[in-house]
Amino acid sequence: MSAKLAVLFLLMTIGFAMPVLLGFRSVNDIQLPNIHTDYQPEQPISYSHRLHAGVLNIDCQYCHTGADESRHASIPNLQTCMNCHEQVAGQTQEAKNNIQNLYVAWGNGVGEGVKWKRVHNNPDFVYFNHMTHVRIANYVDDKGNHSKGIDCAVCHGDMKTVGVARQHQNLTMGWCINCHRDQNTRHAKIGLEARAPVNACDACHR
Amino acid sequence: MAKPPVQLFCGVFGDEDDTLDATRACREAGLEFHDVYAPYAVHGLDRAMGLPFSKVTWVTFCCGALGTTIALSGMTYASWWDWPVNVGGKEALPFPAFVPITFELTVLIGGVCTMLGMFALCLLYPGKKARLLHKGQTDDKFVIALKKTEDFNEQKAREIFQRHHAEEIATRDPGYNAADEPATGGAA
Amino acid sequence: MGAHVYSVMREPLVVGKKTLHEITQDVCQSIEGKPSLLWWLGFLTSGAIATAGVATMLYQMYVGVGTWGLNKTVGWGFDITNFVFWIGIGHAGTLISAVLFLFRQKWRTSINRSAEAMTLFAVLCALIYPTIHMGRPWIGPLWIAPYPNLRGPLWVNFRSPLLWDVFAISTYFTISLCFWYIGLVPDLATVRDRAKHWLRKVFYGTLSLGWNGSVRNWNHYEVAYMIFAGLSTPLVFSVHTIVSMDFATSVIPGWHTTIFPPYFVAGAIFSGFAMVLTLLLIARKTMRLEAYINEITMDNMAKIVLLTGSLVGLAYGTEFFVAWYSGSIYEGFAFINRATGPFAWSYWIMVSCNVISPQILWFKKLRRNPWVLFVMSIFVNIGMWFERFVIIVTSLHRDYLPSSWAYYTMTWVEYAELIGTFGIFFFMFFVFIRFLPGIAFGEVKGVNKYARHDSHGHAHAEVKHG
Amino acid sequence: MDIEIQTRRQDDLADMPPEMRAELEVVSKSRRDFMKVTGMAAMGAVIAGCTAKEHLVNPLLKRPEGITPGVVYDYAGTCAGCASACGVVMKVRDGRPVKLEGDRANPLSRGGLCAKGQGQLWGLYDADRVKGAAKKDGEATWDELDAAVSAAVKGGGAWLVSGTVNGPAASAAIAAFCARTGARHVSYDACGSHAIAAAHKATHGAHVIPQYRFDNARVIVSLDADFLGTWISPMQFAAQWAQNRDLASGAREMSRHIQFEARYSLTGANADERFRLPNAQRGALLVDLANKLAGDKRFGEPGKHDVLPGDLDRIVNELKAARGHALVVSGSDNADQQKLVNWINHNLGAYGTTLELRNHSRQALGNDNDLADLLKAMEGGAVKTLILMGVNPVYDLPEGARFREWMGKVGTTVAVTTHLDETAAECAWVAGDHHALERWNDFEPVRGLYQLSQPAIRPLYKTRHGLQSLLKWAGEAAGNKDYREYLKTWWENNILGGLAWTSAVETGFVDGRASIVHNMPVMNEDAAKAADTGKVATGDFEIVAYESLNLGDGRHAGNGWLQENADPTTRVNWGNYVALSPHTMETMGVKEGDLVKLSAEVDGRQAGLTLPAVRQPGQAEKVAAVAVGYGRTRAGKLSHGMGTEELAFTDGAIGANAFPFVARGGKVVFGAVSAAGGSSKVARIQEHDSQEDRPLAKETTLSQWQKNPRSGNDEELPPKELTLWRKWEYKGHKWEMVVDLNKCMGCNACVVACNIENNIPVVGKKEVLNRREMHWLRIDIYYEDNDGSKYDGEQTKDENPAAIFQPIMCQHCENAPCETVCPVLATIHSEEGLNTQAYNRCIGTRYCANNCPYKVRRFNWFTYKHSDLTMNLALNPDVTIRSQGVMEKCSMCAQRLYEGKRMAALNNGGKLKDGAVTTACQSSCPTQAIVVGDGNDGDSRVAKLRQNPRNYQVLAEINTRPAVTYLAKVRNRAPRPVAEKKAAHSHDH
Repeated sequence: MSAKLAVLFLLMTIGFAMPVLLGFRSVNDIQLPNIHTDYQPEQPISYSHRLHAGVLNIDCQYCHTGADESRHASIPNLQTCMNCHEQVAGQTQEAKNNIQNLYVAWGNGVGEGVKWKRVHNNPDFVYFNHMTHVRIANYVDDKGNHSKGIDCAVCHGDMKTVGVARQHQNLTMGWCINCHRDQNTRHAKIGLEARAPVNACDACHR
Repeated sequence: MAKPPVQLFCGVFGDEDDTLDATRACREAGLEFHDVYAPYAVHGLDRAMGLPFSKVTWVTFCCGALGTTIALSGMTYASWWDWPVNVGGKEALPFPAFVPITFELTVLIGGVCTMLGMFALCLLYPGKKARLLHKGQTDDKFVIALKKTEDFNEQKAREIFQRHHAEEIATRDPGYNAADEPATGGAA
Repeated sequence: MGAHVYSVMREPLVVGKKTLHEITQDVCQSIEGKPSLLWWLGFLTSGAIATAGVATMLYQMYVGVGTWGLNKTVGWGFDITNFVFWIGIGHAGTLISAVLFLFRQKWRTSINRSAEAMTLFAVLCALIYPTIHMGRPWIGPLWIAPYPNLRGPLWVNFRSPLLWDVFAISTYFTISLCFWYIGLVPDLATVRDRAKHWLRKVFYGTLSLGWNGSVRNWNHYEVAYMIFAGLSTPLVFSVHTIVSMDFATSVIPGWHTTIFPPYFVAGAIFSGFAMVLTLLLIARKTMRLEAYINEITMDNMAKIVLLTGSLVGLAYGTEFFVAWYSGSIYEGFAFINRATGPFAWSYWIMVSCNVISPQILWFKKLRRNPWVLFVMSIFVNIGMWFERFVIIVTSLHRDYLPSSWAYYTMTWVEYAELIGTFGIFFFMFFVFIRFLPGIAFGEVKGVNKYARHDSHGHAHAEVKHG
Repeated sequence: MDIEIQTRRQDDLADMPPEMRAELEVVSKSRRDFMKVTGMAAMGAVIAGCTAKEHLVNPLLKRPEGITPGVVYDYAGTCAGCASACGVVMKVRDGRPVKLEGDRANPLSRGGLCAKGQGQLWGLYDADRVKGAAKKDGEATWDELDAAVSAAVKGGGAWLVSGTVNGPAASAAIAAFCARTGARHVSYDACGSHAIAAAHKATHGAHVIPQYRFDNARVIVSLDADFLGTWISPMQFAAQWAQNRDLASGAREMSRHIQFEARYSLTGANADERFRLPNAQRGALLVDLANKLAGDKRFGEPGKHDVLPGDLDRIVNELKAARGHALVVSGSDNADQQKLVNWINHNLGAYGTTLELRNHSRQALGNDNDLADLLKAMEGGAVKTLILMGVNPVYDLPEGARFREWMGKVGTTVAVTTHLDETAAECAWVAGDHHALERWNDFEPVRGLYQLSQPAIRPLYKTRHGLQSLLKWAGEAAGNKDYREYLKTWWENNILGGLAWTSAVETGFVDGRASIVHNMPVMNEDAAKAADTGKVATGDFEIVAYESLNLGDGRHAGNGWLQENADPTTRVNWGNYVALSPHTMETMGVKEGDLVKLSAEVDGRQAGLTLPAVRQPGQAEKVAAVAVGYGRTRAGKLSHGMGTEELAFTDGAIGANAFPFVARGGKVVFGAVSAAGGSSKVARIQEHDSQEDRPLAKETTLSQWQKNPRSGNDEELPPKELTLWRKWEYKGHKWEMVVDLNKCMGCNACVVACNIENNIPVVGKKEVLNRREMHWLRIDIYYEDNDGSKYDGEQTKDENPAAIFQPIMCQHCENAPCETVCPVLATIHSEEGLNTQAYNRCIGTRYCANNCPYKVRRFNWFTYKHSDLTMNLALNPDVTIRSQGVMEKCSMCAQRLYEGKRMAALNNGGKLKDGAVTTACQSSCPTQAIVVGDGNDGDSRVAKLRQNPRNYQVLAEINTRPAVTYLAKVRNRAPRPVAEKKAAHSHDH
């Protein structure tokens, strides 16, 4: 009887005390499976960031013009593409096909345009501002180096190595908040004023 | 509990006072109980059998304490350590506000575990087949079952049973189950 | 040796000199025989009402809380009134099981099973309201449960009495369910052993967990039962205390009162006992259980109703006194407004039903008259519903800023849902008395000999084989 | 209408073309669905865990020049909501205006913009607009229309009817049209001030309305002139009036404002001393006043009036003492009375100081004489062609019904209009005009101040500028080009004088007031003496038809924001009513909401209407007041409750037309007022108007304040530093707001500004009747006895109570009761001291709203949606649309605060200049009663105002520690015993 009692007790203790024993922290770190990270839909034109940003070394803001002056980084107008592709028709067959699709969409300035699939989809109640992060925010990386503005790659990954656009981070609120907290800690460490909002719902939800 | 290895000497009674007295007498006579069965809780019957106080209280205590711990640590973790927020100008660690939930979780976990622990101690579980020594033992009959061990004094036992107005005295096989007997119309 | 000695003043708890088997027989008849026409009538009527109620709730959740008559000033009306009302009803069962058990009130045995079942059903009805009163019930459960989430480490607000409510009520429901079930197990075993149909055998066999009346089990069982009684006693007081904190911790005049916890608990017991009386007086008649739910039970119940009713009356008076004594103009106004404002009708219904009507119970004759008790219990049910209405609505409709004062007019949706919950409640009760033993005969048998002056010493003389 | 476009979300508007393609009409099927949908979707995603919903984006082919998606651009312009021509800043985002705000640089309006001005956006995006050229029985092309109308006007006998057109180029265009075609131009104002101009013609020889300068006036006496609400140029006057009532910046004195009026106007509610005076006695009072100032009886014997001689003598003395700084104004339409007013002002030395003829007002150029000519000509069949430009005479002329008849005698009728109103519906041709926000135009509100307005959006429909149409029909070459060319040329030739066109467009105005040469005319006293106004007409009930504060002359009747904006004194919205004094109602045996029938003979016509009665404390006895502007039958969906599926607009026609009760020449209308039997519910957003002796809206008198700056705000409070909890520190900014009750005049402009800025839904009459209006900001009114005791809403003690306004929005309590009770942390305190509400987290228990002592939280009872999808373009993309079941409330315009911080970080090294961020309510306030700023910045205005002795927190005793505080009102009361005043009001019934 008492042996059974002991087993029962042990089972119960393990069953109920597990959260306490393992710590709420670790439970908290469990991410529910989410559909966002690595989302890489097939696009009507398989535009390659690797080629344009990587090989050709075109600046991000050449196309995503809003990133440093607006909430939206914005998806470029086809006119931006045509700035070069008036001249460049591609070398490989694949490139030629893609660029041909571009010409059709452009249609001499009166075409249908391209219906891109949006990769980064924050809900409408989230007011993320690109300008604040790209131009205003101070960023301290994990080595303690301080820079004005956050490099695009921090959130979007190194697009110079990615072909068709892909979501790099999960972009959940937990991810945002943890970065803000880390930044505030790192700022404090190197004696800078910490300004990333953490306890301010209205910074993103209003 | 597995089937008793020995045969059982059973006395069936119709009154709780008789049963109680008979049980006491059996114990004083040094007869070994297999068990006593009663349709309802008869106070003192377990003491009369010489059973110790139930250990279910310990289950309650430990699990209740566990509930308290989970509640307090969880709330402290969530509202103070993990992300302290300014709610109505109150402190991030408002202990008075934790009292209700701490209490409730203590009772909840303590209570549920008490029930589970009690059933575990009784080895009761859904689907278990009840073993009856008499059809009426959950209705109006009391059964005292004594182990027919090697040194069992059947004579003495029978004498005690009869003295206490036993309605039926029988020896049952280890595997006997009155529930398997065909219906006798007793429950009509 | 059979040392049951009772004062001659005592009256037997079970009248009619029943044998143990007759008790089993009496109680089991309702679940073994064919259901009566009356039962079918009640079952179908309450089922129809319940269905209509649920349909209304779904409609309301889909279209919006705006289908109720609430407004920017009165944010809670029928919803929370019904919630508190049903929670109050749900107090009697556990109180009868636990507190009266601890006080060794043996007359409780005839009513505790039904009262506990009523508790569970009432709490279920109560739980409907916090759910449907939410603007977005479909996401409520996601947020309320403190679980790791995608929104970062943002948990819930442990300072909110509403969250305490969630814990308190779910605990109360779970513990009451366990308590009820533990009590049921031996009785279910009896029913199992009487069962003939294989389906019944399986059903009751599964539920009764193989119970066979072993005293080794009774040993644990009795301790566990005692522990449950011990746990439930503070629990039953805590639940309505916490519900009262929804109001007491707020800043609204008429809500912000330290008297609320005892006041609410007394009110809850009051309303719960009234509802138990209502139900059992019906059951006694329809199920022919006069031997068990007899005058002594009624008398005792009526005494508790009288006591708690007077406590509630005292609380009403105290509130007025404190409102005046506080010197706060807002507090003072809130109470004057209750008695004389636009909702004065509800206040006076409350006072006449809750304070005045139970005063007839000072007379023993009336305490033992089932008809008087029945009518009185209905009055108390109505009065206690209005007590919650008065507290919630009259305090809200005129609070600090006169510019926001507003009246609250109920809509058909609110009435339909209120009636619907009664349908759900009675529906569950009808199902219960059909399938489960409505009287804890295992416990009644234990008190069968109580104050039976004929049964000194051995009672075996009467026991014949059945 | 493929699925992709329907799934476009609000953000994607940024990627849409600024020329609003028809596609846009299907953007997001309903206005408020998406949160529910995304909420569901999120749940679904967690459960399903595998599929991603595709969102498609189709960027423009070419980037519009100078537009970055998501960036707000400010353009200067001029408001065309009425003829006051206030300066506005148009906030344009992604090629569409999302908000109008007052232009602080404008010398007249100084940043104020009234509710009507703000609400113009509704008119722009209204789906009921005229979408191009049309004829009476169907569609038409512009060519057809042009051909027909050009031919008609060339045939002679053409009349052009417009409202006030004061722009120099616009006037020139009209003049050119008239010169070419021989047409006659008639302008009229439905609620005009012709009598003032006519009186000045008689007394000063110039048919002008002077520009009033309340900022120079120390004593203001107004006889029924609602100059803070509706009279001539209320925003301008409010700014001037408030300038002399600002006691927070060092001044020790303030102006004294005395009002005589029959109804209870917004201006009367703000007066220091208010007298109830039926309009019939106004002439007599003027004669009495003039005689007393003159010291003899040169203006004849005054009839009997209700003002006690003692009061009048005192007022005369006050006026005399303030000579040169006194101003008497009258809202009378009676030229004789206005002549007396002119003499009084002349006698007080007001000309040149408190009223100017040099830079006279051009804000009401309507001429009733011209109008009379037109009506006569129409009746006689002499009008061959009638062009109605932006006017609606069938509705807003007292003789509208006859006008409609006479239109049948006209050969060709043409309406140049944005909406198919009552008049346009009768016209043969309808030339769709641009909305004011789509077109170039100019204005000259006062002589010498030239203002421009530029389009904030490309025309949404195939409409054409009305003036261009005129030029085209006249055969001018300019008619074939965009009107901008004409305007620009005219300005370059006549106004700019070397100034760059672009800089004029940028500032929005050119101030040439100083260059106007003007010789002060001599007062012709004989003209005043000839005025015959001393007699007091008598009759049964005096019926007063007044201009509605929210709908003006009715042109805004199709505007949901304005319909839902409540009247400041009765707090009624969605419809007009018969306002009666409580005593009159008692005598008549009429309860609030009972239908009352009004009938009278007006200028030989029979006028009648039936409306519910509403009690208006302080109104004169036996006076029935009805607002005009309601009862439109063709103002779009709103006007007659035609809405179908939406919850909002389902309660019948909105009011009744009271214009037939307007009598020409300011004659007093007497008629019969009787209970009509039955009742109709009146929607009001405040039902109880007594403070119940609670210290909520505090006040003191000037003399007490001068002795003790804390007077009126000196009750003892429980110790507030005693606390169980440690105080939270706010390290960065701490946003705070101070509202000066002495400057707030209750005009409700901030309410509409807030609604537009924060996407607050219009819920309609039915829901207002359920007390579910969604306004985050409201202006409470409390009435109180003049002797200082509080007015009890149930039982009137004083028949002429004073009023106090108090704007209430979320108080952003430091110890917020709402936050503690939210189970899900949907509302918590931000690190910048704001009470934030995360809609996406809210589950809608309404516990927070219950526990809010200020009752400022609003719950989305339903999914509120527009039936017009174009209205979605008016939504502010920076503010979430709230879904059903979510609590919402004032966020102190968090989006603007963050934008301000961003701009400070970019331009000012992160240092936020005080005043750089404004909330929507603040930026619209004509009197600048609202100040927002960083309380942690000791130099900020808000921090200083919090130290002001008049500063207090509402409900301070419950220790919520609001971030929003108030400055107690100061009344400049008459120095006289109370008893005498009591007596003054007891004899008139």
